[in-house]
Order: sequence, then C-alpha cells, then structure tokens
Amino acid sequence: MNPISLEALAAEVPDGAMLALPPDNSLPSVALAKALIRRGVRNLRLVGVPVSGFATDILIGAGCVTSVQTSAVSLGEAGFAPRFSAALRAGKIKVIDATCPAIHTMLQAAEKGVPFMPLRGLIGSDILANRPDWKVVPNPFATNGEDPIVLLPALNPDFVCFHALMADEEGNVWVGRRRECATIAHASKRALVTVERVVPGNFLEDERLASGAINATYISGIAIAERGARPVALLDEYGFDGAYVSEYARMARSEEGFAAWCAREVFEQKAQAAE
Amino acid sequence: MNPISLEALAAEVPDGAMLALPPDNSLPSVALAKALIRRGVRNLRLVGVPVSGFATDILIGAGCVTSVQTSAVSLGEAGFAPRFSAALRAGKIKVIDATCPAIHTMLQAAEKGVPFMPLRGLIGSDILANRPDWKVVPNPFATNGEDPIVLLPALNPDFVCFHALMADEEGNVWVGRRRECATIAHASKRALVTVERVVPGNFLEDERLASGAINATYISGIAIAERGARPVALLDEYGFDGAYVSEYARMARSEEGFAAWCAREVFEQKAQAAE
Amino acid sequence: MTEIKLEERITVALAKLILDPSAPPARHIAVGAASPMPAAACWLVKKQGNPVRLSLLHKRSGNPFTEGTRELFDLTGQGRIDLFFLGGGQIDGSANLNLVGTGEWPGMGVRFPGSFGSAFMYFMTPRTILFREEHTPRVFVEKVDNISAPGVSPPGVFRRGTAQALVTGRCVFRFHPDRARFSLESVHPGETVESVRDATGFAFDVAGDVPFTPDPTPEELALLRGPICDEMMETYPEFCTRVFGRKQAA
Amino acid sequence: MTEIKLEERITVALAKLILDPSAPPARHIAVGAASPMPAAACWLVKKQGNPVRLSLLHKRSGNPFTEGTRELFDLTGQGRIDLFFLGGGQIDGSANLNLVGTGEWPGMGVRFPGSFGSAFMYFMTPRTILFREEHTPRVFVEKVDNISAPGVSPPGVFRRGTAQALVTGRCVFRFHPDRARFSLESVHPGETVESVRDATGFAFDVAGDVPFTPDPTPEELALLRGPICDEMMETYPEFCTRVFGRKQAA
Repeated sequence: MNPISLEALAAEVPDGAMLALPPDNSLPSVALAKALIRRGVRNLRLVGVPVSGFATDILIGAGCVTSVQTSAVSLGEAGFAPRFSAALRAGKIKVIDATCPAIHTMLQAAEKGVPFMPLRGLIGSDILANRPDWKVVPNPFATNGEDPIVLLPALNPDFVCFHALMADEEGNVWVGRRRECATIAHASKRALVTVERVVPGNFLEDERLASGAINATYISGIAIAERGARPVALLDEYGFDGAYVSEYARMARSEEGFAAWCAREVFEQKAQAAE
Repeated sequence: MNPISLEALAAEVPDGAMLALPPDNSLPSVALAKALIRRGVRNLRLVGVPVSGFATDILIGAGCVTSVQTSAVSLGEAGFAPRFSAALRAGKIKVIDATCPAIHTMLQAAEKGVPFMPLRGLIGSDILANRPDWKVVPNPFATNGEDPIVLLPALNPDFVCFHALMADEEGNVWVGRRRECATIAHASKRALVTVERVVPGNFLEDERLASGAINATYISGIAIAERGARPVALLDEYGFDGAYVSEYARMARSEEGFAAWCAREVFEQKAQAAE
Repeated sequence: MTEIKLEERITVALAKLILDPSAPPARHIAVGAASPMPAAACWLVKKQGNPVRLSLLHKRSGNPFTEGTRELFDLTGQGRIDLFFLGGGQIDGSANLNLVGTGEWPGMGVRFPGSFGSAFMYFMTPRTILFREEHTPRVFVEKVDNISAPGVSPPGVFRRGTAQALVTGRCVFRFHPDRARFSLESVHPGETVESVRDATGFAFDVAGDVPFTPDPTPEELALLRGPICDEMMETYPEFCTRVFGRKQAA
Repeated sequence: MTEIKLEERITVALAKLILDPSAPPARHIAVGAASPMPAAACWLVKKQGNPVRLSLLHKRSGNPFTEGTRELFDLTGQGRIDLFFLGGGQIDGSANLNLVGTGEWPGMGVRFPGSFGSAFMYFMTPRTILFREEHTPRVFVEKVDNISAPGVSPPGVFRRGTAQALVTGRCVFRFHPDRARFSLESVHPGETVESVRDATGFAFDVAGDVPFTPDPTPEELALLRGPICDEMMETYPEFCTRVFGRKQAA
C-alpha cells in the first residue's frame, strides 16, 4: 500500500460519515483532523473511543460535526473542551453520552460480528435512561432472581482515523501498546492512518514488532504526517505539548478566538508547509 | 516476582482443577505438563483454547485428566491424538465438544466480567445440541423475525499454563503475538508460566516490548524451563520437532508404548536434569 | 515432467473454484490448520497474479494474526473473509459436515479430531469450498452420524453462505443450497459417473454429459513444485516431501 | 516546612481511607484520568511500604496496560481492582454522582466533561472513595440534576460495592449504603459541623463529637513533596508545580 498525501486521505471521508477517534492518550491523528477542517467536511458523526479530546474540539469548532457519541470531552489539565461546550449550549451538536466500557464493548461486538454484547453496571444511570438503543434484559443465565443486565448494540463506524508510529512496506501499521486502535480498526469499515514514517520490511514477520502491529487488511489508506499527533504525545517518540493546548484552550473560549487559532494553526501552517 | 522451580510450579495445581492450555501453535508449556505428570495430579478438567495438542494427549495418557473441553484434539501432521482417542473409547474421560470461536468467546466473557456473550453460527449443529449450558435466544435487537442467536456462559478456568519467551524482573511475561495467552490469563483465576529466561528491566516501560507483554498482575507463578515448549515451536526461538512428535505418536498407539515413552521422556529426563 | 499426483489435481481443481467467475469475489481467503491442498490452491491463485490476500492459520513465521487464533474468527465475523475451506470425516448429500466422529456423540465409534471452527466458519463465510481426498461410501454418507456444521439453515437463521463445491479424489461436485443437494460437475480422468456413484453414499444430481476434470497445465505444475512448495515447506514439510518430492532439511 | 496545602491534606486523608482496616484490603488500586490527589494518595500508601499494586490510567511511559484503555474496565470486570476513586460535578446525599452537567440532559445548564467510566466502575469495584475539593452547595446538592452513576442500587442489581467515603476541601464523610446517607467523620482544621452544614446542600448524619482531620505528618509531607512529586511530574506537571512548588523542565 503506497502512502497518499494527507489531503488525499482527508478527501476519503465524505460528509455525514460516522468517524471514530481515539482520545488524547491513544494516538489521535491531529494532523488528519486539521486536514479534514481544511477539506471542509460537514456533518461528521464523531465517536470518542472511549472519550474525546483535542481533535474533537477543533473539528466541532470548525463546524464539521453534527453529533458526538462519547463518554467525556475534555482537554485534560487544560480543562473543559471550549468549542464542544459552546456548540452543545448553542444546540449546534447532538451529544450522545455513553460510559467508557460501553464504547469499548459496542466496538468489540462489531469486532466479533455479533449484534450485541452485555455490560454490567449502568442500571439506574441517566446515561441508560437516555439511550433508547440500549436494552435491559434479565440475565438468561441467572439461577435465582431477575438479575437485569444491559445489552449494547454493535457499533460499526464508517471510518476510524488515528496516528501510528510507522507503517511498513506491506501497509501494516504499528501502534505498540495502544491496541484499542486495533479494536477500532477491526470494528470500523475503513481505517485511515497517518504515520511518522514508512519503514522497510514487514512487521508481521518480526516477532518483536508483530504484537503491536495492525494488519494491512484493516487499513484503507496511509499518509505520512510527521509529528502528526502533536500536540498530543506519541509513545516514546515525543511528549505532550501542554503549552500548545493551553494556548488553544485560552483562544478557543470565544468563537473569534477559535477562528484566529484555526486560521493560524490549521490553514496557514499548511500553506507554509506547501511552500 | 521470583521464579520458583518447575516442580514447585506444578505443585500449585491441585487435583480436580480446571486447567486451560493453549494449542501446539500458541506456546503450550510442555515442560509444565510433564512436571504435572511427575507430580501425579489427578482429575484435571482441561480446556483447549481453542483446540488441544501434545500436552493434552500426554496428560490424558498419564491418567491426570477427567474431562476435556475443546474444539479438537490432534497432533497436527502426526495425526490423531492416540491417548485421547483411547481414553474416550474406554470411557475414561468426558469430552465436551465446542467450536473454536465459542471457546474464545466464553473466555472473553470472563475477561470482561459479563455472565455471557453471544456468538453467531452453531444453530443446527450437534455441538449445540450437546451443550445444555449454552442457550439460544431471539436476538433482542432484531428488527424483523426471530433471528435466534446462541449465548455462551463465561468460562473462568482455575488455572492457565503456558510457556512465554521470557519474564522480566517485575514478573511481566512476554508472549509476543500469541495474545490469546493474555486473554486466557485475564479470564483465569491464576496463570502459571514457564519461560526460557528472566531478563532485567520492565517490559511495560519499553514501547517495543509492551504490546507483547502480559502484566504481572495476572501472573501467579513463574518457573524457568529452557526449551519448555519443546517439541512445539516457540516464536522465532526454536522450531517444531516433528520427529519427536512422530515418535510419540507411534509409541503412544498402545498403553504400554505410552508408558515406555513416559518413563523415558517424562521421568528419566527429569532425573538426568537433576543430576 | 513426472506424473500428475492426485493431490496436485485436487489442488488445481480447488484453484479453479476459487476463481469461479460466477461466485462472489474472493479478495481475502483464510486457510485453516491441516489443509495443505487448499493452502497450495490459494498460493497457485496468488502466484498466477490474481489479487488476493491469504491468511494461513498455521504459518509459524509471518503468521498474519496479532490477536492469536481468535483473530481468524473475528475477521470472519466482521465479514472480511470471503472464502474458507472445510473438510470432514463424513460429509452427506446435504453438505452436512461431521468432524467429530462416528457412532454416538461425541464420536464413540471412530473419533475424529473435532469440529474446530466449522460450526462458525460455515455460517459466516460467503463461500466455503469442501474438500476430501478419500472418496468412499464411509466418508460420503447419506446422513452424517453427527453434525459438526449443517449444510443449510432454515430461513431466519443468520447465515452468509454455504458450500460452493466439494472436491474429492474422484470428482468435483457443485452444491445447490436451494435444494440442499450436490450435482456432479466433473470427474477426474479414470472415473465415470457410475464409478463415482458407486463410491458415494449420498444421492446427487447429474445433468447432461459430465466432463473430465482438466489436467493441471505444465505451468501450474511448475508453480506448485517450485515456488509454492517453497512457501509451504515450513508449515507442511511432510506433505511437500510426499507430493512434491522436496527433501527436508536435516 | 512550609504551610500545609489543602491538596496535601486531602491527599493524606485519602491515603488513610485507603488503609482503613475495617474495609476490604486494597491490593490493586486504579486511578483514572485527571485525578492528581488520588494518585498522590496511592503513591503515599505505596511509598510508606504497604504492598499495593497501582494502575495509573494516564501515565504515559510505563503505562500498565497493553490492551489500551479497555484493560482497566476489563480488569475491574474481572474483580481484580479493589479500589477506585470518583469525583463529580454534583454529588448528592445518596452518593449519586453527576459528571454530565446541570439542567436538562445532557447538561444544558453547565456541561461537565462527561461520565467517563463511572457508570461501570462504581458498580464493579468493591470500594470507591469519592473526592471533590470544592465543598459548596452547588457541588454537594440534595439531588443531582443528572445521574451518571447511582450511589446505591436496588436488591437484585449486580453491584460489588458502593462509596466508602467522600473527602472534600472541608471534611471527610463516611457513606452508609444501608441507609444511603453520609455521616460526618472529621472536619478539616478551621471548619465546624455548622460550617460544613452551611456549605452542604444535602442532609447528613452527625454522631457525637466530630474530630478534626489530622494534619499530615512531616514524614508524609516529605514523601509527597519529594519522591511522590517525582513520580507524578510527567502526568500532572501543573498540579506538581502548583501544589508542591516543583519547577517544570523547560
């Protein structure tokens, strides 16, 4: 699989797609989120696996998003996600709340090709009360009493985007211990991946690397994006850029501030890079 | 976690335990199976994840086993498993047949702490007809028609034994891509692991090794057993010893032949090693 | 060129079925344990230049899976595996498979190894090609003693596909899920409709003249005995030695 | 020794609750995202020599998980996590937690980040210690606007445990699941039963004289400001700078 350009990768995502994104501690592709903003994608239905962070907030701020299914949206130590909060208040996005293990479970159901999976907990929570797509049934294996348990439907996103450390010549990508990216790739129809670099060889032939690899069979497109997770950390490759996120959090408090940030960090940076 | 001796590790498994074993392509600890025979364990209830091979056949031959839950028992190219077949015919063991993904699914249910998980397929199979512990229910999410689906109960073995390439100073073990060993360890009450060697450091601090590691929190005991998977292959460390298995298959056709093999390969070898 | 081995003929017949233009495309094929002929057939399709992804379950190095053996079943559950192969200790005229054993459950007559993943894969793969070299009435029975995986399912039971065909040491059968019966597609050289009927415990359909299964071409044989044998030596050393005459390394 | 910071007091109170001999043992404790005080309390327990395994969810290097964030929830489902910490934008007198927001669902008044794993962890962990520094009537309400995770469950609903206690910037409450109410266990220096009552929107029980929450000892403070700050700098640089006065590397 030959890498394509970042802009070409972003062009693969049509308006209205259901797009799963990992959170800020698990290899989000901020580079691809910025490219999606430049492409002007609209009506994305985002899924935070299991929570949402920086990439989600900038996509919402840029008007690309119509709904977010997630267990939380936050910028970590930099506080609440400002464009998410503003869009919710303004009624511009629909928020479908979940709880972290429910997001994982729904994706695991899709990964296994079953229509649902059960999950403990949740009963008595208003999350459940606001999820007409979740069902409570008596545990069929209970020996005494009703033992109600929640069943969650399989979730099969149209796309997942994440940032892997590297790809190999065969199109396998390497995410190391962040194996939830593998689960999301298995559960999604298409996986679009940015990487720091492409290396020779085949990760699956290397016993040391195979366990952190995702087989190319799940990968629909790869683009090289150096420092593509930034400001988020990438394994042992680079750290979290707290100052960048803090500045974002400050500027994005207002719509105008976000517009200025976006002009500078999403559009100008790309123009510079293209020179 | 300090390694203990192989015999001490075998002593941890009481008579009657439910013991899960990976198959011949996924890091069985043949060394520990031999030590269990020497210890004289009785009434083991084996689980093949998802099938059973060499270690299961020798444990059955030595009279250690009362039941086997598995999707198949075979010696691969060396043919049918002779002591398994003989014991079944003689009514000495109970065989509980399953299908590979059902074994994985039952363990994944235990891994997630849910009482059951659904699985497609199976309907119309005599496997299902002979599993009173499996249930068929209408899919609660079906929009039209009944859509029957099988529910499998969580399977929570008392022990899992496998052979990892190495352990670190913290008691983490490394299995590389054979990640079903991690799932079995998660699902089992206790994991007893043999390793080729113990190395300095902490796999979880190394992004290259972490994804193939199993956290020490799941591991109850470790023993060093060099070439402990033999005659089975161990990743890129050593290959499959087909001649050894062929000789076993030939000798184990009869009870006397098995006894001679067992005396030589299980008891004498140990005595030699102890000298 | 030495004589054509039966295994080679079966392999080439399997490869032709993989490429059957009337069937849905086989972009990703998985091959289970202990299946050297299906594995060779897949390699033949690939080495002939067809775009196909192969996931060979028992390949030790370069194993395609990173979640252990579970991944094959998950991949299939996701609908990403287009074609799988299954055999059987007994196969009956409705394409029911018995991999468990003869006699009372769980195989108190002759016990076979067991059902493996058949009770799942047979339902969840759009196409299954059945193969069994031994073509005798004890294998091809009117009704299997025990059903590991049923050949067809009632309406309402989730099922993506059924058997496409059955390749044996004597012939190729096509399967018709609408009527749950096999028809005879071709007989191998030396066989006739009658010799096949004598060796088969189940009734099957015959429409018109039944052609011979074509011989492997010299190009196909060269691929099998050269580069394909190279690929398979690690996983199937005994098969490669017996069929392709390749010497094992000491 | 400089003045005792409120965060240090809360941290030490949390550590004492972890070691509470009347509670089931905490052999394996997990700490979620954005929880610097619980993380510091766990480190304090560990650095004091108690045998405990810590799984810190947001540690970047040396992260304990190899299955991604799913593993925390699986571990907890397996019953391997003995103790977890939860906070809340609102907490009420029955220990119901609201992490979603005020006003109409899903937080049309003030939106909080979201429920994270609370709706699962609160049920599946034998012990939960609640913490929230801001102790005001807008946080501690009579009834939460939205329930992320309920404080107690009806009989028959699978639940391994409930809240053990609630530590705030003013006091420590003990929780009684049998009557679904808090009782006042200690007040921090400078507070009284009355000042706590004024700052609390829910009714709670008071039995006899309520002691002061003890000061952290010099040993505890030295551990917090030295080796524990070292452990936490990577994950919580702003917290370490603000509370322990540690300078961040350029």
